[in-house]
Amino acid sequence: MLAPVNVSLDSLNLVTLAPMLIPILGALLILIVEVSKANLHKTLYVMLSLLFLALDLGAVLESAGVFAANGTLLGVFDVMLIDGLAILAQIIIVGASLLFIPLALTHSRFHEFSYPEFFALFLFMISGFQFMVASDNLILIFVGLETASLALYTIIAMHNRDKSFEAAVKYFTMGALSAGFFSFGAMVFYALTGSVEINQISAVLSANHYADMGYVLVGTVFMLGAIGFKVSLIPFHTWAPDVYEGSSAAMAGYMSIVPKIAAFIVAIRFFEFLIHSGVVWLEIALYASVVITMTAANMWALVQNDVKRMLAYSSISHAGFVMAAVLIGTTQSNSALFLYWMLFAFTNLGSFSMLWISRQKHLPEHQPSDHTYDKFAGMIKTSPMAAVVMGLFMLSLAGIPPFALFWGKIYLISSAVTAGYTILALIMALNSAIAAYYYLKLIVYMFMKEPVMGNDGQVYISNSTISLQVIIGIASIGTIFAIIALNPILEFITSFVYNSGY
Amino acid sequence: MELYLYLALFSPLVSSLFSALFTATPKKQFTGIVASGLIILAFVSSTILLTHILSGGDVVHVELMTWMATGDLYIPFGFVVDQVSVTMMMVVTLVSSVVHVYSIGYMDHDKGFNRFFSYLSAFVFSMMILVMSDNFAGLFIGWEGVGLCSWLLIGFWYHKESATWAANEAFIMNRIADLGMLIGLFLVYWNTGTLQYEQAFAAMPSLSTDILTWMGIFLFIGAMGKSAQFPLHTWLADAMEGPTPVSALIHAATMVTAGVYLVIRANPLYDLIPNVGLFIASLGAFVAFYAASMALVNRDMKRIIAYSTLSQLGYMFVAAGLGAYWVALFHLMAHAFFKALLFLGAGNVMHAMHDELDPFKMGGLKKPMKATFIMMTLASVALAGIFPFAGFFSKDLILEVSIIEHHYIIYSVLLFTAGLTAFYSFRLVALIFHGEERYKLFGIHPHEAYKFMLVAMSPLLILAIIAGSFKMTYFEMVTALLPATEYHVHSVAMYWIMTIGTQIFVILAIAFAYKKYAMSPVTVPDGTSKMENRLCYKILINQYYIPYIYQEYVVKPYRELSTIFWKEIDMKIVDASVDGIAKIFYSTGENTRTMQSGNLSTMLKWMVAGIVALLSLAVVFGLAVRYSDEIKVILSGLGVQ
Amino acid sequence: MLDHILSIIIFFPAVAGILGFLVQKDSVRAYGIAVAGIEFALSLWLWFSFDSSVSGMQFMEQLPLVPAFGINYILGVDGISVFIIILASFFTMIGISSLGETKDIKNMIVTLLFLQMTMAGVFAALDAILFYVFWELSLVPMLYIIGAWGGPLRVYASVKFFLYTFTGSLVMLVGMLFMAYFYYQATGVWSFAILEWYRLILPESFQLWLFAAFFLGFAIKVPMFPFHTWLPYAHGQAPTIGSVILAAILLKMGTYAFIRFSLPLFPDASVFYMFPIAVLAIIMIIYTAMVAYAQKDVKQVVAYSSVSHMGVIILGTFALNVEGISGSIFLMIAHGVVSGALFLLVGVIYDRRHTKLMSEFGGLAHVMPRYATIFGLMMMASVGLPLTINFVGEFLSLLGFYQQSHILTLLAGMAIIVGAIYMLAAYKKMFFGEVTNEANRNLPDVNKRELFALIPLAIITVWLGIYPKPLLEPINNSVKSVVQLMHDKAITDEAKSRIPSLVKGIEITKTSTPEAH
Amino acid sequence: MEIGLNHYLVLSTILFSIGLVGVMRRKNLLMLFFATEILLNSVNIAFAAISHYYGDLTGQMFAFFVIAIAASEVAVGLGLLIVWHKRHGNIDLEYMSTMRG
Repeated sequence: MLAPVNVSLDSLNLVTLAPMLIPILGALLILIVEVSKANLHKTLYVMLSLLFLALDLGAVLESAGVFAANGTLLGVFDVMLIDGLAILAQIIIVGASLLFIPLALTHSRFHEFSYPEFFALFLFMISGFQFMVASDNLILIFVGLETASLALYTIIAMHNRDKSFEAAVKYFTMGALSAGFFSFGAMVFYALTGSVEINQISAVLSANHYADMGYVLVGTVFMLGAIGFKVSLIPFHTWAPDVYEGSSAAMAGYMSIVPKIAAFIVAIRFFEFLIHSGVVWLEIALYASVVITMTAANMWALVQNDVKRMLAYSSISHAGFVMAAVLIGTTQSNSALFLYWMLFAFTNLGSFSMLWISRQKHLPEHQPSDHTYDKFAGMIKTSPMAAVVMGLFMLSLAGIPPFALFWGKIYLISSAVTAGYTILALIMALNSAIAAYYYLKLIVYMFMKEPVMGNDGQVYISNSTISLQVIIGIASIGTIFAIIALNPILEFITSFVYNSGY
Repeated sequence: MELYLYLALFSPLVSSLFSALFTATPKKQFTGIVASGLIILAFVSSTILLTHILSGGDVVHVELMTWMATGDLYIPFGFVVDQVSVTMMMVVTLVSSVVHVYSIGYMDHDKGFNRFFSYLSAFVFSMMILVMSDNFAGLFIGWEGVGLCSWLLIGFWYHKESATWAANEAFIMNRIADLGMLIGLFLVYWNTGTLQYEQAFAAMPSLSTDILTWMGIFLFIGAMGKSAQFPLHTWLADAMEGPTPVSALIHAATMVTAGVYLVIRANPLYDLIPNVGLFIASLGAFVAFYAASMALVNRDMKRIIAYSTLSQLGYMFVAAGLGAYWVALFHLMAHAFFKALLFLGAGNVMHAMHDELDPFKMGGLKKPMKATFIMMTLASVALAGIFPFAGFFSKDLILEVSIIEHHYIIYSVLLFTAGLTAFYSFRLVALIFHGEERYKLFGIHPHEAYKFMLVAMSPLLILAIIAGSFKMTYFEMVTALLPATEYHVHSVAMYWIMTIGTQIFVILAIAFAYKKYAMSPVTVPDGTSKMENRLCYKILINQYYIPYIYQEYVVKPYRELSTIFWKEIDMKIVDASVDGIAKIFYSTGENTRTMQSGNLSTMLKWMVAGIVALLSLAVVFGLAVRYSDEIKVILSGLGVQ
Repeated sequence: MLDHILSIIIFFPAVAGILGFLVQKDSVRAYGIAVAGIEFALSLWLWFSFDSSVSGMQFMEQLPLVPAFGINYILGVDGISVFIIILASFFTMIGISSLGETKDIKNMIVTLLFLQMTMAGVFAALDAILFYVFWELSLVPMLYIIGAWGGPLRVYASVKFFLYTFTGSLVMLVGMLFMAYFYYQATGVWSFAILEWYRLILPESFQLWLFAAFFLGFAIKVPMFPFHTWLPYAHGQAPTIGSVILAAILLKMGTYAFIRFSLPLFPDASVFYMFPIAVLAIIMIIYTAMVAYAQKDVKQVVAYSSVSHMGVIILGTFALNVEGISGSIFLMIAHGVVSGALFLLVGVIYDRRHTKLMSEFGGLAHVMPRYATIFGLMMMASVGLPLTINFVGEFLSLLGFYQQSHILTLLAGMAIIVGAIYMLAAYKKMFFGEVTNEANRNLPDVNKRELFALIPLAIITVWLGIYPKPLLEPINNSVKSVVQLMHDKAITDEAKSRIPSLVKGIEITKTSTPEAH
Repeated sequence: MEIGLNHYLVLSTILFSIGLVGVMRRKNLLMLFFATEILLNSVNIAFAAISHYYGDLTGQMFAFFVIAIAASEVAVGLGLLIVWHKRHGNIDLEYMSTMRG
């Protein structure tokens, strides 16, 4: 017989739920609007989504203020955990979503945006990710993860091409497997400690000095598999290139940022305490997978013929690079992770948007895929401005200073150096050199080749509208002038990470 | 006096720049005249300086400005006119004045007339820097400057393959020696802390003999190149590709003697290291004989004179090496006069013979070219060392020096060489001017050179005759600076026996040459005569096969090695390994991309495989924990804590 | 304005470059010349207001960028860097004005102006990260110049150039991050300021590793054997202007960085690595000179000759005494002028004949006497004839290294022989002999535009060869303080004895102030 | 013999392994979905057993959530499957590999 539940509303601290509830409310509203009047234009839904996301961001910033003043917030039976990591991650999630949504306003009409459900699902997905990062309860993380993933599968499928369905099915199936891994891993830890809350698990494990190391390792393996799938560590990465290729360029850019930051948060919460408690195995396993992910993904990106697929592999490589921060596990490295990901968000969203803007409604006969390198040949002649912007994003991705990603890169490498991971730092640095090759390849095509016959440059901006241009403008400004805002951002991130105890 | 110093130094520069203005324009007679005038101005200034020094005036020393100053190093553009340098200045300006005037006639029909004077004056300027500098660095400027001008002038007729080849050979060979010189300078600087002659020489006695020996050797290597001593001698004969006035000025009178000048200038150093001096003397004696032997059979008028120059340089080095610096300088001066004269005479003959160089194809030229005949004969007499001509005083002195210093082998070599010298000189004279007029076979109508050219040559002629009489004045002057050792054979009888013996020996050699080439009929050798097929003739005519050896065993291997370095090492190893590293990444990517087969089943298998791999890793780890200590050592290397 | 002159020099061309996009296509050349001219005037102003007697940094500017991570915007010049900045703006001006018929000339000029920004930035930066930013950024315009206006292999050459140097500098970046970390450990504050780093005395083992990391970045840039193979491709494929700037300025970044970073930061490691590096330098000198001799393409000859000369610069740098380092800095400028001029000269003939193969030429002295004269002068300067600019640098470099090793200097001195061999051979092939190729019969001699670029270079070549003092004196002052710093910082006995101390008294300054005479 | 926690865990592990094998071997999309269901449900068994063992409801709550999520996965998965079938007339994995490399 259970004792009757008797809690006061105050102790529930429902305000912690506010950021997640806002997108859910928005999604419901959109559905209601759709039910009450069909065939409304997509701009309406875009603007509604924007509004709710803005509100969401406001709520996140509000809780950031609370955090800065009072420290970590717990709520709803201590299931919600609003600490610095959660806030930073939500800022990235919501911010990137804000930048993504206007990309729906393309010049050509695409299938998914004509459905209001798309926007509702999108908002549900955001709230899923927000739950995922704002909790250290494995149940809630799992629920958030799956909510977001299921919405994402659907969104991908809504692009309504053969490749999109193939991508969605692949993603879905592998996602299901990874859900199995996650639950199995959670089950092992539950069996070991009798808790599904990460800090409890940590406390119990260290109380008995990791006596059951073998079982801890089994659990860790499965968690690593599940999270590795989300952040696309090799060999759990295989979905990424196909899904990126199958979904629209904008969506691919979005996917390279938002789901991964959520997974990184889980990885930080879950793995770092294990590493710090002396689970050397995890350190080695992560070391190996980080290095392999960076390097192998780079090598595969080298040989791609399609720019979007190349960017997919490059995203995998960047994820591996950032995963090193989890391995290093110092305040500096965790701050570097956020810094890197914020800057990466600008750059990568920008470069995918450039692909999006050049997306033709129908694939021309001679072109095997949407964004072949050949398509960009001689772009500087026909569409110089677009070529320069695209080149800018490529240089930033390659880590050429003073563009955005360089700063993230040096801070992260510096954290490796500081923590004594010299070899890792060198590997990370040298991987940038390998990566530079394929980014250069696009630059070579754009700047140094002659244009394809009959290409008047219209193709590069066939999808262009004001809103897309604005997004790209924001992304490029962020990419070029990152250095100016760097100091406040870095201080902000560091204080949040530090005060969260990481 | 400083004014005259500047005049002497810079008027050749002005002359050069002035002529350079007109290099792009067709021949302008006045460039030659202006250039000659300016050089004569330098000569006059030098003469005034000479009288100043002779009259017991102070050494003139000026410092124009700083050249290099960094760290402890301080090199000014400093110039000094002392007893030694004024002698050299006189020689240089006098011979160059003559050559300039002469060249107005000699280069009369040449397209590059203006250019020629520009180069020639630039040479004089460089030579003046060389001899007037008060420090080793300035000497080196002049040293390289004359090298450049020599390159320009040997290759003056740049359309001729042989000329440009010879120019490059001369430059590169000189560069080899210059490296030695440069190292010598470094040694001087790091051991004495300065490159100024005065301070450096003052500091030298306190240095260890080892260091001084190295210094002496490296500086002498520099001298060997410029003065074409064995084994760096081959360029001098090839340098005869240049216009003849150039040969007279550069490759006989002035530049090639720079090496001797260096040894004389560095006399405080070489005095401290008699072993090196002995080596220099021995090498000099060897070269004297070696070069003379090649001159015996050569069939190229200019080359014969060039070998003779080489031989005489050997004499000078004997004197310098044995410590008789003033003797060396004296022979240098005397030699400059008669050898320049000889060359200019040869130039007249060449002009007359339409650039024919083989004396066997001449003969009997004394009739159409009387003045030239007289001048060349007298110059040859001087060269042979017949009393009372200049060569007698200077060359016999060297023989005396060697016997007084008890180097009898050197003495006998030099004595024998004196005979050879006389023989080949008069072989040449006999072949050119005596005998039947073989040139008629080739349909040439020789004519005498312009009169002003002959007039221009006359100062040299006079000096070649009377220079010996200046001996005592000269001795008194230069010994203010150089070791004043008087060389007198101990017994008077011995002196007379030696002198007269030498004279008779030389005269016999001349007579033999006349008998063989003037009195008996001469045919143009065609490779069939018995003599031409003798081994020793072949060795001599092929210059002891030295150029061949250089070509086969130095030049060719260098070229082949360069190609190997480029094609095999640079391209196939160094570059290929860089590209190889890049290719490894690319091909690994290409080969492993099949992992992404696109098949969902495979993708799922990879995921499961990943889990299985991690699990096995965990098992391995479990085992490894038992051996943790050893493993930790390895891991710490990777940076894992 | 003088307080911010360095910033102005750096960013003026970039701003002008952006505005240049708006200039009408036919007028853009004049615009470029005007901007480069102003830039050059600014750099001359910098020179005139530069106080040669001060050994430390001048015109310092400081602005915090990321104080949390110790990244600051610090600029400053001393005698070591000021002349390279001037040289850079000079060559940008010369380069733009010598541009002939070029396709997409607007892009070219804008790119050159951006390149000028990065070049000025590298030499003025006194913060390691700022330095790195400009260092890497300079790759981008050069990549574009080679890749877009180059020869048939241009893409390969440009990408190789980019990736190779990028790889090396990434290792250097890790080294910089290490340095900052050590500084942080020592002081508790992050800083990338080079002058702050100078105060840090590191244990020898750290020095050795960090030196190696920095070395890789610099050595590839220089480029040192065996990292030099990108250079022949880059030069071979680049358009004339690209080669000129690459040889004149970009290569100097590596050698400059050795003096700015490696020597004062790691004096013990510098001594430790002195001989291995000297051996590499000698291989560069002799080996690449021989490779140059084997070339068939005159531009490749000049390209390989650059490597050979850079060997002398490296040798002078690692002489670790005032004579050697001053000489190497002077030689950087000298080589900039001379190799820049040689590449311009090769460009002259390439514009006329569209080939660079020496076998195509021969006897050019007949048809293009003025060209032959200037080429000859520059060749002689390259060979290191006294009274030309190169000699001063080469002489001092070798002189300096002689103190450290006699045998190695003797080997390195082979430079003057092997250099003469390939240069004279190339000159002979191109200019001497009869005109054998009919296509060469009626080539026009250098025109006014080309003379405008070449004559100043010829004047500088001779002027600074005869009177190097205006440069040598400030260089000397700054180098003295570097050497003294190294001596003071050195911890091993070996290093203390190898690196001379200059605090010997007044007699040095007496002899080195030539006004006394 | 009393059935203890370990039996449930072993059962769960065996079922999980069966699920994994199924995921790897099945070429039919529908069967693949079944395999993933087996995976999830094997975990549910373990959760329920552990929850009982500890006398703690958390595990059962987890199991409920897993069930709910599995259900929604089926919904989404079947939806995708139907569309795929409509478009291609098959649900065979072999035909689902247009993107590769």
